[in-house]
Amino acid sequence: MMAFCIVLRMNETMAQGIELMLTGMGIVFLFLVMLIGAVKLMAYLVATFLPEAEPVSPTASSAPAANTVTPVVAAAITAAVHQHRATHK
Amino acid sequence: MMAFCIVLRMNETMAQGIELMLTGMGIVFLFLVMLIGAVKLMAYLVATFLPEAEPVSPTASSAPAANTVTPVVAAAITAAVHQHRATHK
Amino acid sequence: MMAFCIVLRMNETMAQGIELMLTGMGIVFLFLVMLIGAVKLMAYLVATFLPEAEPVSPTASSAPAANTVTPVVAAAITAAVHQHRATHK
Amino acid sequence: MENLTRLWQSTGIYNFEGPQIVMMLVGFLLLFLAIKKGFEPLLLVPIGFGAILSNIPIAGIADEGGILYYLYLGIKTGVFPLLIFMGVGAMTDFGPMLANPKTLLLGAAAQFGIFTTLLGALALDMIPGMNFSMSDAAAIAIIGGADGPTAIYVASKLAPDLLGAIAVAAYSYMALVPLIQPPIMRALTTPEERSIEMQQLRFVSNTEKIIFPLMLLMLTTLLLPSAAPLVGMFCLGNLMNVCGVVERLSKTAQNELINIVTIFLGLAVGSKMSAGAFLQPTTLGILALGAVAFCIGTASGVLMAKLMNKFSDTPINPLIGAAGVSAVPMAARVANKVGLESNPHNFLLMHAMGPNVAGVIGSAVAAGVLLSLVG
Amino acid sequence: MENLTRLWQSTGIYNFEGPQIVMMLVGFLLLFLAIKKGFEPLLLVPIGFGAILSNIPIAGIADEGGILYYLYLGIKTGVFPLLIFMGVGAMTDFGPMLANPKTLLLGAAAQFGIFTTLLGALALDMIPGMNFSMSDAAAIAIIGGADGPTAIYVASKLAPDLLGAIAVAAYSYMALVPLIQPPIMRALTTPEERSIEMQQLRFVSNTEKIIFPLMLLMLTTLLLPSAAPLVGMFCLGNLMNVCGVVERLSKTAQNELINIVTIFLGLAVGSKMSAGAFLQPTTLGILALGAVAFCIGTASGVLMAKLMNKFSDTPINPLIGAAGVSAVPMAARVANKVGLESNPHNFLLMHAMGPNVAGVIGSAVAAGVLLSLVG
Amino acid sequence: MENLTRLWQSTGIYNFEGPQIVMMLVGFLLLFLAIKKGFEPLLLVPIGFGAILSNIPIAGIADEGGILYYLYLGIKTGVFPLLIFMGVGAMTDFGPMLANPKTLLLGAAAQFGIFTTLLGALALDMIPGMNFSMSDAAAIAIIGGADGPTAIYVASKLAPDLLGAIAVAAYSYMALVPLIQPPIMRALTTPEERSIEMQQLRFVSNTEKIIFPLMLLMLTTLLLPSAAPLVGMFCLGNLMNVCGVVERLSKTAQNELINIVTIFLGLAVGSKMSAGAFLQPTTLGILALGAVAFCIGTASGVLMAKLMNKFSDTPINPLIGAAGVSAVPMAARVANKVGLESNPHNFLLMHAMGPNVAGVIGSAVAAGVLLSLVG
Ligand code: NA
Ligand code: NA
Ligand code: NA
Repeated sequence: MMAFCIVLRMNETMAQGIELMLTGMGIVFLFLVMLIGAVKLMAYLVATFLPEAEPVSPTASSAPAANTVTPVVAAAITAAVHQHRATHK
Repeated sequence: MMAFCIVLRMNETMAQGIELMLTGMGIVFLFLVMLIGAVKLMAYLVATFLPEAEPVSPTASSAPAANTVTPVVAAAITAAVHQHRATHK
Repeated sequence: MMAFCIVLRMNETMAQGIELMLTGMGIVFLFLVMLIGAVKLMAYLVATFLPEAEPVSPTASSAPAANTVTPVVAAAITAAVHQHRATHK
Repeated sequence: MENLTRLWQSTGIYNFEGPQIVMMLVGFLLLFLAIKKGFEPLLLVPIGFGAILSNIPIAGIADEGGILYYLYLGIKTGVFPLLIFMGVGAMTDFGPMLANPKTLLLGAAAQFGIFTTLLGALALDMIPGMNFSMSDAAAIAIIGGADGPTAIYVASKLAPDLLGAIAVAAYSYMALVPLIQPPIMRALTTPEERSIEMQQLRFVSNTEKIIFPLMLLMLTTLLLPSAAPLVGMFCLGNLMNVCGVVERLSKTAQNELINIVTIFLGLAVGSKMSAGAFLQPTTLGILALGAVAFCIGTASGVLMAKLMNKFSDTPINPLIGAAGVSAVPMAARVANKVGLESNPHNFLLMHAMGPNVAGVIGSAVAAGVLLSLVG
Repeated sequence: MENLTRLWQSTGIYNFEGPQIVMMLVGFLLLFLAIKKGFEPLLLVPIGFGAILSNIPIAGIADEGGILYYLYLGIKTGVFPLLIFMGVGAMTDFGPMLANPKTLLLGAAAQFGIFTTLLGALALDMIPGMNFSMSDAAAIAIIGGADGPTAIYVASKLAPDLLGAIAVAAYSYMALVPLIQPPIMRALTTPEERSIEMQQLRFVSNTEKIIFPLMLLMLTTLLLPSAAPLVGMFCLGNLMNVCGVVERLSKTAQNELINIVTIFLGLAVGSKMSAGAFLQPTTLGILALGAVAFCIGTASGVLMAKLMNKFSDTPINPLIGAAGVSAVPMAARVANKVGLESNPHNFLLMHAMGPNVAGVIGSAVAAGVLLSLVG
Repeated sequence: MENLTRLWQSTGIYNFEGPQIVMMLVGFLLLFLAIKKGFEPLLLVPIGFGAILSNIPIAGIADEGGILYYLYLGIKTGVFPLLIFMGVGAMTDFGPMLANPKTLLLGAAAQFGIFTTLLGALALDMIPGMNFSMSDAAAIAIIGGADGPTAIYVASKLAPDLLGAIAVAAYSYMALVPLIQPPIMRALTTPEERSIEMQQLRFVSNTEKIIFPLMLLMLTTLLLPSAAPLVGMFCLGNLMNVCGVVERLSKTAQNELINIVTIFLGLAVGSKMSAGAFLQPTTLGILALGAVAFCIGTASGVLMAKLMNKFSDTPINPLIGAAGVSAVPMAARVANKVGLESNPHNFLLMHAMGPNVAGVIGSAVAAGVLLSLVG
C-alpha cells in the first residue's frame, strides 16, 4: 500500500517535472525566437534610418604603427609600462 | 469661510517662507563673509609665519621636454599607452 | 578591612594575570616552535619531492635593459607615463 | 496547462499598468538624454536604468527583497551621497577661490535661487493638485543649489517621496546649464562688462590649501552644525587630496569608490521613480521650479558681481558670477565661453572656478539652514 | 592550570569532528584544482578557502557574528550574484550574436541540459537517501546553464542548503568544459561537418549594440519578469560598456567592483559548505547530475546546429552549437580548438561567441521560468 | 525672529562643551602628526578627522543615523579589520622568514611586551581613577603587538569603549618606532654584536610560499582556533598573492579594497573618540602602557637573539630581534639603519623581514590566546 502511494507520488512528481520541462523549453525557444525577430527588425531599422559607416579595416591602420616599432622604442614602451606599474602600485 | 481660512493659511505659510528666505540668505552671506575674513587672515598668517617659495614657472620646466618629443618617441608614447591599456584590461 | 579585601582582590587578579602571561607566552612559543618544525619539514619535503629550479640571477636580466635607457627614451617614458596618467584620471 | 496559465499570468503583458509604461518611457528618455545628448551621463544612465528596472511588473526589483531596495538603504542612511561628496571634495581645487576670496560672495548670491524656489513651491501649493508641505518646498528648493549629492542628501531627509523627481531635475538642469545660462548672462551684462579682463591669480601655497578645509569645517561647526555631515565629508576628501601623504586613499576616493557609489546611488535614485510618486502634477511643478531656480541663481550671481564692481577697485567680470550656482565645472566653462565671445583673448576659466566651488559651499550652507529649520 | 585545561578544551585537536576534517579536505581539493589545475581559480580559490574557514571548529567564522556570516548576506539578498552579472555584462560583446542572430537558437537548444537534469533529479529522488524537492531539483538543474552567477542566484532563492554543492559543481564543470565537450562534439559530427567554414560576420554598428540590451530587457519585461533582475543587471553592465559615455563606471564594474564582489561571493559560497549540508548522498547526486547536464546541453547544441543546417542555406559548423551551454568564453574556445583539428584554417572563435553569449541569455530565461513556476 | 533664535540655539557656539573642544584639538593633533610628522598618515588622517567629525555638537555624525555610526558597524562585526588584514597578507612576503625559520623565535619573544603590559594594566588598576577589568587589560596589552588591525579587532571584541585610545596608541607608537627602538637596541648590544653579518638567505621556491599560508592556517586550526579569523584572512590574502592564478583579486585586495576599508575603518575608529570615553585618566594609562609595551617587546626580541647566538653556530645580528615586534616594515628598516651605523656594509633589511612578519603571526597568536581566555 505504502509502496503504491510512493509510486503514485513519483509518477505525479515526474509528470509535473515533464510538464515543467515542456513549458520551460517552450518558453526558452519562444523567447529566443522572438529575440531573433527583434534583432533582425532592429538591424533593418538601424540600417535604414540610422546608418553608420563601417570603419575601413579598423585593425589595418594600427598594424603598420605596431610593425614600425624599433628596438629602442620597444625598450621605451616596456620600461614605461613597467615604471608606470611600479609607480601605480 | 473655508476660502478665507485657506488664504489665511497661505499667507501664514508664505510669511514663514519669506522669513526662512531672509534668515537663509542672511546665514549664507554671514557664513561666506566670515569665510572671506578667515581666508584673508589665514593668507596673511601663512605668508608671515609659514612662507612657502612659489615654484618658479612650474609649467615652464616641463614645456621644453614636451616640445622636444620627436616623432619616434611620440610613437613610443602612443604604443606604450595603448599596450598598457590593453594589458590593463 | 576594606583595604585588606582590595589587596586580596588585587593579588588574586595579579595572580590571574601572571598565570595568563605564563600561559600566553607558552602558547606563543609552542606555536612558533611548531611552526619552525613545520617550515623545516616542508622545506625538506618540497626540496625532495617538488624541486624547483632557482632562477639564475633574476634581477641581472632586467638590469642591463634599465641601464641602456637613453635620454630620449627616458623622456618618452616620462611623457608616456604622464600622458597615461592624464588620460586615466 | 496550469503552468501555462500561471506563466501567462506572470508575464509583463498581463500585468502591465499604464503608469508603469509611462515611467519606463521616462527611464528611456533619461537614457536617451544621457547617451545621445550627453546630459550628465554618469548619473542619468544609472538613474534612467533604475527607473526602468523598478517599474517592471511582478519582478519587484525595488520592493523589499529586491536589489534596488537594498541599494536604496545607502541613500536612506545618507552614506552614498556623503561618500560621493567626499570624492567630489578630493577632486576639488580650492586654489582659485583662495587666491581671490571675495568671489565667495558670488557663491553666496547665487543661493538666492534656492530661497526664491522655496517661495515658488509654497505659492504653487495654492494650485489645486499641487501639495507641497514646507519640507517638500525646502527639498525642491535645493535644486537651485545645482549640486547633485547635496540635493539627494537633503531630499532623502526632508521629502523621500520626491527624491526621484528632485534628483532628475537637479541633474537635468545641471546638464542644461550651457543652454540656460548664456541668454541670462547676456541679457544682464553689457559687451564692455563681458570683456573685462581680470588680474592674474596670486600663487596659493600648499599650506593654505591644507588649512582651508579644516578652517571651513570649523566655521561650519561653530555656525551651522547641521551642515557638518555634508561639509565635513567634502573637507575630508579635499584634505586627503591636498595633504600629500595619503595619495592612495585620495585616488581611491576619486576613482573606484566614487564610481561604485555612483552606480549604486543612481540605481537607487531611479528606484524612487515609481509611477505613484512621479506621475503627479507635483513633478511638473518640480521641473518648472527647478528651471526657475537655475535662472534666478544665475541672475543673482551676475548681478552680485556687478554690484561688487561698484564698490571695488579690482574689477570682476560679471560673467563669472553665473558660475556661483555650482554645477562644477560646467558653469565655469560656460562663463569662459561666453567671455571669449566678447573678448577672444580673455580666458575666464580659472577666475570662474573660484565662485564655482564657492557655490558648492554656499549650497551646503543653505542645505544646513533648511535641514536645521525645516527638518 | 585551569587556563591550560580551558585552552586545551578550546583547541581544534580537542574539538575536531570527522565530517569537518573531510570538508576541510574538500576545501584543499578545490584549492589544488584551482591553483595547480587552473580550474576557474577566480571563484574556486575563495570558495575553497571559505570551505576551510567555515569548518574550523570553535572559531565560528560562518556562524552569526563571524565574517562569513555577514558576507553571506550579500548572497541571501541576491546583491552579490547580480553585481557579478552586471560586471559580466560589461565584459560581454554581443557583436557576433547580433551579426548572426540565428545562433540564438543554439543558445536555446543547449538549455535542454537544464530541464533533463530537472527530471533526473526528480528520478534520483526515488533512490533512498536522496531527497530532492521540486525546488531542490530546479536549483540543481540550473547547473546545466553553465553560468556561475545565475546558478548561485537561483540556488540562493530555491535551495540555499544546496548552494555550496551547486556552486562547486557549476564552476567545476565549467572548468572541465575542455575535457567534457570534445568527445561529445566528435561523436555527434562527421569530419566534413567539423570542417565547415562559416561566412565572415557582418559589421555590427554601435547603435545596434546600444539598442540590443534595452530590447532584451523589454522582451524580458513583457514575457518573463521573473528573469528581470538577472537580465536587467546584465543589460545594465552591457549598456554601460557600449554606450561610451560612462567609461569610468564600466571599467569599475568590470574590474574593482567585480573583483571585490568575487572575493566576498566566493568566501560566502564556501561558508555554505558545512559538513551537515555537503556530506550527504545528495551531493554525489548533484555532482552526477551536473555532469549529465553539461553533456546533454552540449549534445543538444550540436544537434540543433545540424538540424538548422537541414533548413538553411548558409551553413553552420555544428561545433559552435556546443558553445550554446555558456561557460563563456571557455566553450567558444573549445569549439574553435576542435574545429582547428579538422581544418587548420578554420577559425570558429568569433562564430562560437554568438551561441556562447546566447547561452547566457538562454539560461537566464530558463532561470526565470524556474523561479516563476517553482519558487 | 523665532527662526533666528532657533538657529542660534542650534549653532556650535551655543552648544559647545569643553570636553568636545578638547577632543577636537586631539583630532587636530593627530592630523598634524600625520600630515606634518608623517605618523602613519594612512590611518591617522581618517582617525583624526573622524575624531573631529564625531565631536561636532548637534550634528550627531557618530550617533545613530549618522554616517560614522553606520561605518562603525564594519568594526563591530569585525569585517573591516579582517579585510585590512587580508590586504596586508596579500602584501606580505614570507620568503625571508621561510629561508631562515628560526627567526620565528624572535617574533615569539617580542610578544613578551604584550603580556607584561597586561600585568601593567592590572597593576595600574590599583591607582584610584584607573579602572581596568581583565578584558580592558587584555585589549590594552595588544598594543604591544604593534599591529594595527589586530589591535582594533581585539579591542572591538574585548573593550569597545577603549577602542579609540587603543587604536591611537597602537598607530602612534608604530609611527614612533624609529625613535623608541634605537636607544634600546644600542643599550642592549655591543658594537661587535651590531656588526655581525648574516649569511645570505637561501632561495625559497614558490611551492613553499604557496604551502606556507595553508600550513599556518592548519596549525592555527589545531592549536588555537580563536586566532583563526585573523590568521585565516591574513593567509587568504597571502595565498591569493603567491598562488599566481588570481592576480586580479590579489591586486584589488592590496589596493582599492584595502584603501576603501582604510578610509572607513579610520573614520569609524575616530568616531569612538568621544570625550566621555577618551578624556579619562585611563587614556593616559593606556598611552603610558603602550610605550612600555613597545620598549619591552623590543628588548625581548634583542635579548632573545643574543640568547639564540649562545646556542647556534650561524650567528644572528641581535638588532633584527627588535623587528619581532611587527610594525611592518618600519621596525625592519630601523634594524637595517642601526646596523649600518656600526657596519656600513651590513644590509640587514631582508634578514629583519623574517622576524618582522613572524611578529605579525606572533601577535595574532597572542590575540587568539587573549580572546580565548579573557573574551
Ligand atoms: Na550651489
Ligand atoms: Na547557459
Ligand atoms: Na607583533
